[in-house]
Amino acid sequence: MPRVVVDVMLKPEILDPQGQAVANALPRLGVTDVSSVRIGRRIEIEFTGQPDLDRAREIADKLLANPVIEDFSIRVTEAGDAEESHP
Amino acid sequence: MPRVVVDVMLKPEILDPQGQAVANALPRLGVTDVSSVRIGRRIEIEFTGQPDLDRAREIADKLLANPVIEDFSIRVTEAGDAEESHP
Amino acid sequence: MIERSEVMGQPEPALADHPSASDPTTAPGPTVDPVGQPAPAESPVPGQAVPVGVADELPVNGYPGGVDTVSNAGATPGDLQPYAELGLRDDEYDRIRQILGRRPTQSELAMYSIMWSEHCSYKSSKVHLRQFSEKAPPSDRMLAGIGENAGVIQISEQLAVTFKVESHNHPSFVEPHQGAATGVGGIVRDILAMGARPVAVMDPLRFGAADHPDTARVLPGVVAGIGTYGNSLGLPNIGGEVVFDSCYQGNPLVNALCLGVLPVQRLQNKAAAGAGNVVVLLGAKTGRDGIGGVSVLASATFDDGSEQRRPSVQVGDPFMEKLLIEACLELYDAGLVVGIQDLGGAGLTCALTETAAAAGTGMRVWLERVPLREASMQPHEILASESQERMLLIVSPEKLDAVLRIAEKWGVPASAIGEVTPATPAADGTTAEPGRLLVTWQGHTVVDVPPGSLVDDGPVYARPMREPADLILLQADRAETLPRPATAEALRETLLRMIASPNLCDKTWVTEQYDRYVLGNTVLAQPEDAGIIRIDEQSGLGVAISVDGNGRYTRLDPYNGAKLALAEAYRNVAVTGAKPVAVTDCLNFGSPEDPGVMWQFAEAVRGLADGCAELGIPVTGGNVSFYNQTGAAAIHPTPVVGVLGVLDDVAQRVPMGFARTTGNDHDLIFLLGE
Amino acid sequence: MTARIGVVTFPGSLDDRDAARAARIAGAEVVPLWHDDPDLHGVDGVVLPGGFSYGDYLRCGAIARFAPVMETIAAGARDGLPVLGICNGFQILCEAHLLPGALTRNQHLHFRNRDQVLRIESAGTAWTNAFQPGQEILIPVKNGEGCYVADGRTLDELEATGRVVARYLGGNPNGSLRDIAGISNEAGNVVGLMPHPEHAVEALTGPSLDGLGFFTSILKHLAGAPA
Ligand SMILES: Nc1ncnc2c1ncn2[C@@H]1O[C@H](COP(=O)(O)OP(=O)(O)O)[C@@H](O)[C@H]1O
Repeated sequence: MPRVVVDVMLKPEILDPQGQAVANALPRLGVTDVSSVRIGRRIEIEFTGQPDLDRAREIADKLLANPVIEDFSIRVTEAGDAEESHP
Repeated sequence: MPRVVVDVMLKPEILDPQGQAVANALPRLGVTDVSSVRIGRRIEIEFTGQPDLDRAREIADKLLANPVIEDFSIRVTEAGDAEESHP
Repeated sequence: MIERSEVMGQPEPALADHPSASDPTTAPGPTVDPVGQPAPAESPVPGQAVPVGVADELPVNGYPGGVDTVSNAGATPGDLQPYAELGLRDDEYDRIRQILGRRPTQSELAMYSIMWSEHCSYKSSKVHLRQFSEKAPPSDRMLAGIGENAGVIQISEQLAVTFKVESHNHPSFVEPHQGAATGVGGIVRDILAMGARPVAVMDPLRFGAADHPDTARVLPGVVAGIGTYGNSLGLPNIGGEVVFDSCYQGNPLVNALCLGVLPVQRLQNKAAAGAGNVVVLLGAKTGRDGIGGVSVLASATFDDGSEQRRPSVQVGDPFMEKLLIEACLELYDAGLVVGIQDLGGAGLTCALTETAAAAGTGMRVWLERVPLREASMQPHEILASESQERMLLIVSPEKLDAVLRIAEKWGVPASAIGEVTPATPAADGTTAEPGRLLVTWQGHTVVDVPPGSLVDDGPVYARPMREPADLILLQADRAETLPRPATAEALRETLLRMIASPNLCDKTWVTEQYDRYVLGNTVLAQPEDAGIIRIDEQSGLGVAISVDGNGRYTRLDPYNGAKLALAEAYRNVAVTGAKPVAVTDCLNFGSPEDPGVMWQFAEAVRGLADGCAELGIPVTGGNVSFYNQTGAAAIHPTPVVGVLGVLDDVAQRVPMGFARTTGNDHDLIFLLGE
Repeated sequence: MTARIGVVTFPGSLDDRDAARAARIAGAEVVPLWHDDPDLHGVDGVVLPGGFSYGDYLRCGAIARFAPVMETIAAGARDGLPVLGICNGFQILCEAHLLPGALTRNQHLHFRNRDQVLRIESAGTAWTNAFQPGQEILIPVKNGEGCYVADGRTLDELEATGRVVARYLGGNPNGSLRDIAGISNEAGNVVGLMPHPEHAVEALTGPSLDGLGFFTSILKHLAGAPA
């Protein structure tokens, strides 16, 4: 079933301690070629009827993202879309 | 710059209190046509050189996702790719 | 079992005269099974995937209607059942068939395997735990004791407290954060079920070596899990333990204690009394949490069959639990609850059978009325689910609306899922037999059992015991033979090494992740040896609690090790100025099938019971956790003992450490004891 | 006339009884307010207490902002109604845009509970007038998402207009920018504070009695305010 995905990320100028903690842990895994890690939220919304982008944008704007610190982007996906899935 | 995006979501059968709380709040905003909300993490990894999918998969597996309760999917994106962005 | 006959002494004679339509003896459920439908030609081989489309219409697992029914079980006595995979022994399975007079249905098999497990039935520990009651000094403070969800101790004319410690060891190793979090959630519901408002938690913990890589995974997760759950519930954490020892490497111990307060007259019980009363499920929706154990029964409920994961992990929702607490307390205060039981490890199975068995009544349950998180769940999965944040209520029909209204006020889902049915009149019409638990699923009878057979008639074992062969050697290796620091320099180095050892160094890193202030009644907390909670703001009445255990010592001498744990907790409480009045304990041991472990267990229980008798305070409740081992290597036997004491005025408490004196008088220092 | 202080209970509020106790000890009459009831029952001031409103899932305070009671409180606050948001209450005030900035995950990523020294930077608000400017006080701090952030211009403006109400001293417990522990709106009637004054009002249960000052301040403020 199609659903709306809202990605919410901290604005670039806002410090992301969680992403930093992951970035700092990488060398211990032998990973040295990562320059930055940022962690945000991915929100999947299923509608009872047709996925409603405008409605979703309104929800994102009012509730899902805090404009003081976050940006969001929004799109419709099919379950099993082009994203490469983990086996 | 291209980067790798890792989406980590709770396995479908695992309780998602966050998503549930948001879903329950929606009627307050006058939204009544949403049937389900699931909330996960979106992680953006930037590499110093070419984005390395295998490397990212390894990081996701070891560090970003908790395989006991979460699934992840992974892909390369361009900044400003097909996703509709918020102005 | 002794307890059984006591419970059955109280049938509901008045109501037994009016068997309702749903009384299983008069009307074995509506429409029952699709009679005449031939039994599947081939008996289902559980564990083997059967590709299937729509669960409710087509035969799933080869059963007509999708489920294994009572009549189907009667018609197919020869079906092979995976009882061994479910942990039941041959003789235990035979007992079940004998009790039912047929093979159990899938759902029944799941229920017996859960209720007769070590965890629920205490089959290996029962014969030893009796000493706690037998040797206990008489106490007129104890309003509820062993056998209830938690012991209740009266502390003033109006007020009582309840406390209990429980383990969540294995889940916390698999998923430290959620395992520990749901451990807190579980013990809090035990306390809530007694009618109490939970007011504090404590957490005795054991980890592997501090510098082992896996400790870096387990410890932060456990601490964050306990913190998140307890903090979100608004329960101050007032103490606990953090101990490192490599014997816990593959098997950390996560024990959680909760304290609650209730007005004496608000004491609740779990008996499903009163035929015609409604059975209400309150709280979170039921999902496939923690059904790993019974997954062998369900191979075809997922479309693509076999490889689907069955999470044995339960995820907690402390917010729902907080609402559940407030809703239950409001229900109690409004006098709307006849009986109540928390849903813990054994889910609905345990709650339905225990509440019915406690009253000697029967119960009629429509399983499709249980709100589900996943629509495709099968009856045995619903019965076995360990979904968190749920309570089972027994309410009288005329109060149902009021109950649902309060649930709605707090935003907690509530559904009437069944009703209490009368005890069964005996053939001669005089005495009554306990009622039966009858569960249907979309018109099919999937369970028809005597509830007591799951709760009280489980197997009881006097397992073989043998002193571990290495004990003599361990005991011979005495501390006196160790070299002692002879020079000032050596003494200094010893001291520094001790201070730096993980077991002695500061635990602030852990304890500052816990809220100690919430509720505003915390008089003492970490790093004090005992926590103190003010119970009555007017009079200053309060309680002190300490939890202690010493696995190394208990390994060397289980009898005295248990006594030592008790004595330490007792002293810690006494030195605050409180009078110790009650004990709870969590007995963490290896496999009971190992005679050496069983010996340790028996000795520790004997020691604790003797110690309690000598000190004159009763064990009011607790928990046994067996199978704490990695391969053949058991953890150190680790009885963790909690002692609760009462202070008439918490303002008089004596804190640890020297008080700063304002005058010019100097304090004198005395050493008491030998 | 005794001042009537409303304490809001959201589902998931935890320190509501503590806030009520503190207000009572200071001499106020306490009026419980319920998230779902927009009526403020004629209170003279409101405390939004600590806790995890609606579970604080998504972002702390994000859902509470939409509670019916918040609409009335927001309208009142714009008209001068004194409002103190403690911890979760502070988060709610930011989410509701009654205060600028936001509270984010502690930089060390842990929940942290400790006794914290603060310096009162502004004694000009409805909730801090009983303190001396520059006074150092000790009250508990406990949060997982107490790191105050705002853009540089907002921070400069807060400082320039005396709207930084309190700062952390002797170690910043969560990474807040410029060590900010509390701020106020322009009029000084709305104050958000991350640490917990309501846990420092009794010698027996708190590290000091310093928290009482916030509650005596509001009484003083109301006594002086024209009826
Ligand atoms: N080590 C023990 N000491 C005392 N009582 C115990 C101990 N272990 C279990 N009990 C008691 O046995 C009863 C059953 O225990 P348990 O199954 O843990 O209760 P629950 O049904 O609340 O999960 C409880 O009353 C408990 O207090």
